[in-house]
Amino acid sequence: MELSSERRIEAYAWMTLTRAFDDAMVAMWKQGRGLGGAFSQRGHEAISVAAGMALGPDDVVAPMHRDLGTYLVRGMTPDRIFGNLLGKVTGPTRGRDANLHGMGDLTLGIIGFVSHIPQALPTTLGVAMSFKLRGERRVALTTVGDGGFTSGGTHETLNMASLYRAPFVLIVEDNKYAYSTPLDQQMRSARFAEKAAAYDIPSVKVDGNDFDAMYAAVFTGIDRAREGGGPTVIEADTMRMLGHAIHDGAEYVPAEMLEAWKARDPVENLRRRLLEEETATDEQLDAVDRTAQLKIQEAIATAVAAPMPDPSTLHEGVYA
Amino acid sequence: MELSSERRIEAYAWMTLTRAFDDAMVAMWKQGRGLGGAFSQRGHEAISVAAGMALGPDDVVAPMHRDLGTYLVRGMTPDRIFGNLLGKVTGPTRGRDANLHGMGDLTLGIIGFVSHIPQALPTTLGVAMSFKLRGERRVALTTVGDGGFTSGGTHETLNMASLYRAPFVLIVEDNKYAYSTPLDQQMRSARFAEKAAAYDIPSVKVDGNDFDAMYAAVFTGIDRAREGGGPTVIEADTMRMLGHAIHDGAEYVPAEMLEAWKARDPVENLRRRLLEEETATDEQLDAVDRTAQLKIQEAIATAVAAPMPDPSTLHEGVYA
Amino acid sequence: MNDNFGFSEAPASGGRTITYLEAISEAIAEEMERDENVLVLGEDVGGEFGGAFKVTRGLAERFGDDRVLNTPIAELGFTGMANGMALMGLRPIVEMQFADFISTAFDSIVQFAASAHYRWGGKIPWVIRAPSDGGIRSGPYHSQNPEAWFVHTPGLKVIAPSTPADAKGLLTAAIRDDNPVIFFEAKPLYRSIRGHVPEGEHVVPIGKAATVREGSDVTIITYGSMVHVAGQAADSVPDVGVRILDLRTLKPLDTEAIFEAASATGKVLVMHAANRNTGVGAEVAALIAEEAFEYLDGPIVRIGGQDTPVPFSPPLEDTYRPSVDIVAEAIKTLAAY
Amino acid sequence: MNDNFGFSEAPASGGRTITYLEAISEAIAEEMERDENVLVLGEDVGGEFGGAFKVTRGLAERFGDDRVLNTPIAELGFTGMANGMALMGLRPIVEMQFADFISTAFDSIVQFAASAHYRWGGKIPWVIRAPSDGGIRSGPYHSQNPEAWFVHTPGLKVIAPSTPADAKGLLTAAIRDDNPVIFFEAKPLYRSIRGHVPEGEHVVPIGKAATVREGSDVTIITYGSMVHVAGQAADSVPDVGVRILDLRTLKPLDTEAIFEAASATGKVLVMHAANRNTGVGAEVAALIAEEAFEYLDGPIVRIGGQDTPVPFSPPLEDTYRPSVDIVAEAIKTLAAY
Ligand SMILES: Cc1ncc(C[n+]2csc(CCOP(=O)(O)OP(=O)(O)O)c2C)c(N)n1
Ligand SMILES: Cc1ncc(C[n+]2csc(CCOP(=O)(O)OP(=O)(O)O)c2C)c(N)n1
Ligand SMILES: [Mg+2]
Ligand SMILES: [Mg+2]
Repeated sequence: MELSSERRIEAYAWMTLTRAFDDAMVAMWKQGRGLGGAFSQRGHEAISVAAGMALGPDDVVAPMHRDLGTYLVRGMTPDRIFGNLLGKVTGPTRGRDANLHGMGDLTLGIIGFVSHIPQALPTTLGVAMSFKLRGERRVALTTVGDGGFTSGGTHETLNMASLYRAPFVLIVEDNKYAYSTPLDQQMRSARFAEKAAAYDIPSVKVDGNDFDAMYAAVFTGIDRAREGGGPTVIEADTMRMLGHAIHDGAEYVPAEMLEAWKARDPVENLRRRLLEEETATDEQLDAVDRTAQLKIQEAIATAVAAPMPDPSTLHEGVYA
Repeated sequence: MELSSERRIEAYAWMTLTRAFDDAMVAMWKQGRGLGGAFSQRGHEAISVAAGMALGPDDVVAPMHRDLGTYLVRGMTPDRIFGNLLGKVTGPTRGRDANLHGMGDLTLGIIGFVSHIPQALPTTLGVAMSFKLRGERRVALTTVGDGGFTSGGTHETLNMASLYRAPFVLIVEDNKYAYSTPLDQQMRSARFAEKAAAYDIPSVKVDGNDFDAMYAAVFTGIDRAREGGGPTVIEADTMRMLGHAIHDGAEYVPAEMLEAWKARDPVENLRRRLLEEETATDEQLDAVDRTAQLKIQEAIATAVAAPMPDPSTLHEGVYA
Repeated sequence: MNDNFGFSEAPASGGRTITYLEAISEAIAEEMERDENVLVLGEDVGGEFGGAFKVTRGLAERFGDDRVLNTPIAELGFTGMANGMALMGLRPIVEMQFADFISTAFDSIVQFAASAHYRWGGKIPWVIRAPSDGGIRSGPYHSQNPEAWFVHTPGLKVIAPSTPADAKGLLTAAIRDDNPVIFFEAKPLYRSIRGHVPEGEHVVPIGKAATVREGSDVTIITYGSMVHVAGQAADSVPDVGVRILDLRTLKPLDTEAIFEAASATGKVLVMHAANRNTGVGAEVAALIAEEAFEYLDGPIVRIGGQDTPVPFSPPLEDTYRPSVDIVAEAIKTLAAY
Repeated sequence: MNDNFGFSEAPASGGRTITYLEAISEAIAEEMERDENVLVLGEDVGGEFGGAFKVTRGLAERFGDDRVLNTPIAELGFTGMANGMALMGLRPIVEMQFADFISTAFDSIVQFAASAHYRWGGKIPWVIRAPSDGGIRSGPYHSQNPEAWFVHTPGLKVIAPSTPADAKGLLTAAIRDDNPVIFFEAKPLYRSIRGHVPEGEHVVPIGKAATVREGSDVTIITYGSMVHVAGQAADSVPDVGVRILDLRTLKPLDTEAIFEAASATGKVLVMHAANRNTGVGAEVAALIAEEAFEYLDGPIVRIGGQDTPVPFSPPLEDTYRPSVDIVAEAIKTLAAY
């Protein structure tokens, strides 16, 4: 389906905001102004923003550690996310969970991320099953990395999603590495879309750095799920542009590989296209960029100023 | 490759012995002369005997709970197996593990079975990897049920077996049920051989009740592994002819389904063929049957007469 | 004897008496009737089959296949699926075919369900039913008592009833609880004991232990099938006044009741069928040694499964497992201390 | 301070001193040199990268990729693979990227490896290296201390060294041991403490605790990073004679040393960073309350992680985790009892 010009400019804005957040976070952590570790998602903006925008308001998503854009599109404000990164009481986990972990907020239809791979998958399947069993026209979406795909729970989830025809969409973020481990040390062949055939699940391979293509693929999958057509697997071809986490210099990634992918930068991609098509002007998009920078600086200020949790609350919330 | 007449008559003898063991066990347990539970393998004789015979003397196998024939062919005597079933000190687990569980004997190249599905798979992969890393021309083989195929460890094992090109052979015993659960409640499609493509593993579907076909398929897989060609998946099409365990009446299995499969009995199959081809005479095969009955009766007598473990040995062997 | 695995029958104190297993089935059916969010899932639980122990038999017919869901063999996956269902307000009752297989679902329980609420407020109102315990010649893989793994894990609740009435009342409470609750059923009790269970709704609060026998000489603190073994042992030493505290809930522990029971006699025996080493009994003994030290008149004796896998053969399993004789001996020794 | 996470540096008692991490790397390299059956496997352990903590850096270059095997993200599978390798006489050293992820491999450890020898004589001579413990702002999923799950499980051995010398000596012993051994490395100690380690072969026997501080008033029984916290607490109350027993091996426990340490002062404080509830400290306290009761002059005090997940934010984690001040207070209270 065709996205309106407004929506595509909006997409550019979300991707720019995501990129601005990421750049600022990386800078802060490198300056030692962070707390604990943090994961850069640089290069994944098209995937996470497309997922966020293709989902309906009542749908539910379980983003993983590089899906920053999805959180933002779903309405989690940058100051809350920085709050989480800094262990502040204003973060969605109130200082309990680290970096993008655990940032769940069901009022925004977001499931908190669990480190243990691939926990997000069976959980999201359960969300999808609740929609199916209750006859609700809602969809649940999650993402898995190339690395997470080789984990047993992924197999169990895809098998059950297909068996039960659950309204479940899975995006495989093939960013070529699991930490330091390249694809060819993870599996013999990395044709994820084809692997979905083992589960009789329809699948498609998409350029994960092309927002329009990603949006179309995710929308198609969500639409199929909503109409009772069961699950979809989307293989998103992309690249992790920085280290696994900020402390990781990623010397193991060949320079020429990064060079090649730089030319395919998802944010630049969309900007170029919007300009070529004359959907937007340089001035417009520069303004969008400036707004993003501003929002992020404000968010950081708010988060830095926010209080740390009160030690006396340690035991709160162990039980519901 | 062609199997000699002698070897095929030997195969008939092993299948008959397996069937005789199974019949006697079922009878004993129904009469309340057993201990704990027991699993009948009726209908799986061609698979387990073919696996046992196709393996080389230095190869290693991890049979599962219905692969009685494999134990016998590898040289585990019926009296030891009955000893295990009866909790006797003469069983390979010396009364520690139940029924066919834990019946490992590395002098026979057999890995003990673990109840937890699919533990046999990664373990067998590790055995195969030890052969590869040491440059030994040996192969490791194991089996998994249709039910076990949906378990996460199966996915992890197949992915690594392919990645490392391990000398690993997996037989999928598709006997149409996992306990009471039919195939169509386990997965959308049960085309196991095709699922192997997701791991880039060569595979074949075989009539699991046809000894000659099974032997050829297993031999081919073992040969490929031995020659450095990596893993193979063999889908064996068969049927569980009795309940999941002896206490299970299996009322959930349609009578006509059992009828149809009765006509495909693996032992009868081979006997008929040996006679038609005039590879053997009725008298010869009747003699083989009588010998099997005799061996089993002797084995039971030996096992029944054997002592129970001494309680004072409880703590022996917790550590090596 | 052989039929009830050596467990004493709970006295039928008037009214109808039902088995431990019937009590569990009843609780599930009544809660499914009461709340359409309650559903059952697991291996072989559906259809006419109704599970390895037939606990869920008849439910599919009554409530439909959607609410009695057969799963593939994928404990990690279907327990994770239950996590997601629970987050959306469903109340899944997950059956582990045997408690032994709960280890296969470990991450979905200890890493996701246990901490979701603490980390971000995600409520996980499921119950895992786990048929546990041995003594019935089922070997190392169908006899385990793994409760200690989960009592050690923050965020879970753990229950282990010893009677039909508690089984029904605590399972009902567990289903209504907004937290992940692991419900350990003592499978040797399934058909071996009958007991009085009130008709209709019956709720037993989570976190409350029960004094099931009064006595002033020695206190036995235990739970599950061992409550019956403790009772038989106490019967066998009539000259010793034995007080028995049935913990019923293992997490959170009823520490008040534990300290009261300990101080009441000053002599404490803690026992369970699970491996003694770093078991729940260790926690109970350690709590008493710290909080009720002044009241102790003797060493805190612990009896539990030996530090070996659960062996299959009767002479070995009977040595592995706490017996009436061993407990009776320990009672006498403590009383004489 | 910030750099060594508040841990005191072990005195460099002459000779060369190396870090806790260097000691571990050295043990692995020397054993790989000595025995061609020893190999390393896990996520990111291979190539030039050498693991998340760089413990295996340089090994691939030196011993080849076949002996330093990178695995996919599949803890259940690659630990199961290690079981099979070990059955064939290889001695895999399996690295869990963080101890927290050991739960993903649970079945391969507690259901296969732990009981294979007991059930049928299958030897599993592997070592799992698990970087555990917190205090370094890593949050609920990179700070866990899961040792109790494995101490409760029959058939495993569990080790938790507190110094570079013990780290090298016990890891060497673990690699040579014919049983599955889980080796919990206290990652806050990796680069924060240095200590004297003998050149060349250095073996510390499994199952032996060490008295690391003499004192006659109060005994602290602990292990891992908490040995250093206990030492600092003892330093802060110079007027109390504090004896410290470093367990070093958690399974099998050195019960003799525990009873001796307890009776030496009659006042015992058991502590660890792991969750207190049903932790290893509960077993130690319970053993003392049963076997050394006559020698006790006061309650057995237990200090451990709170019954919550390990929180990320400093004010919360510092409250979750045993601190020097809390321990010092407890020492004073016990001494005054
Ligand atoms: C069960 C488990 N093992 C190990 C880890 C540690 N870990 C965190 S992220 C990661 C790599 C994930 O790679 P991939 O799935 O490709 O996602 P990416 O980081 O590339 O986006 C690993 C090994 C984990 N989180 N869970
Ligand atoms: C992890 C795990 N869950 C449950 C079980 C209980 N169980 C034992 S056999 C079985 C059915 C296995 O079916 P399949 O793999 O098809 O083998 P079959 O029995 O049909 O030969 C089940 C559910 C188990 N052994 N392991
Ligand atoms: Mg990746
Ligand atoms: Mg089957």
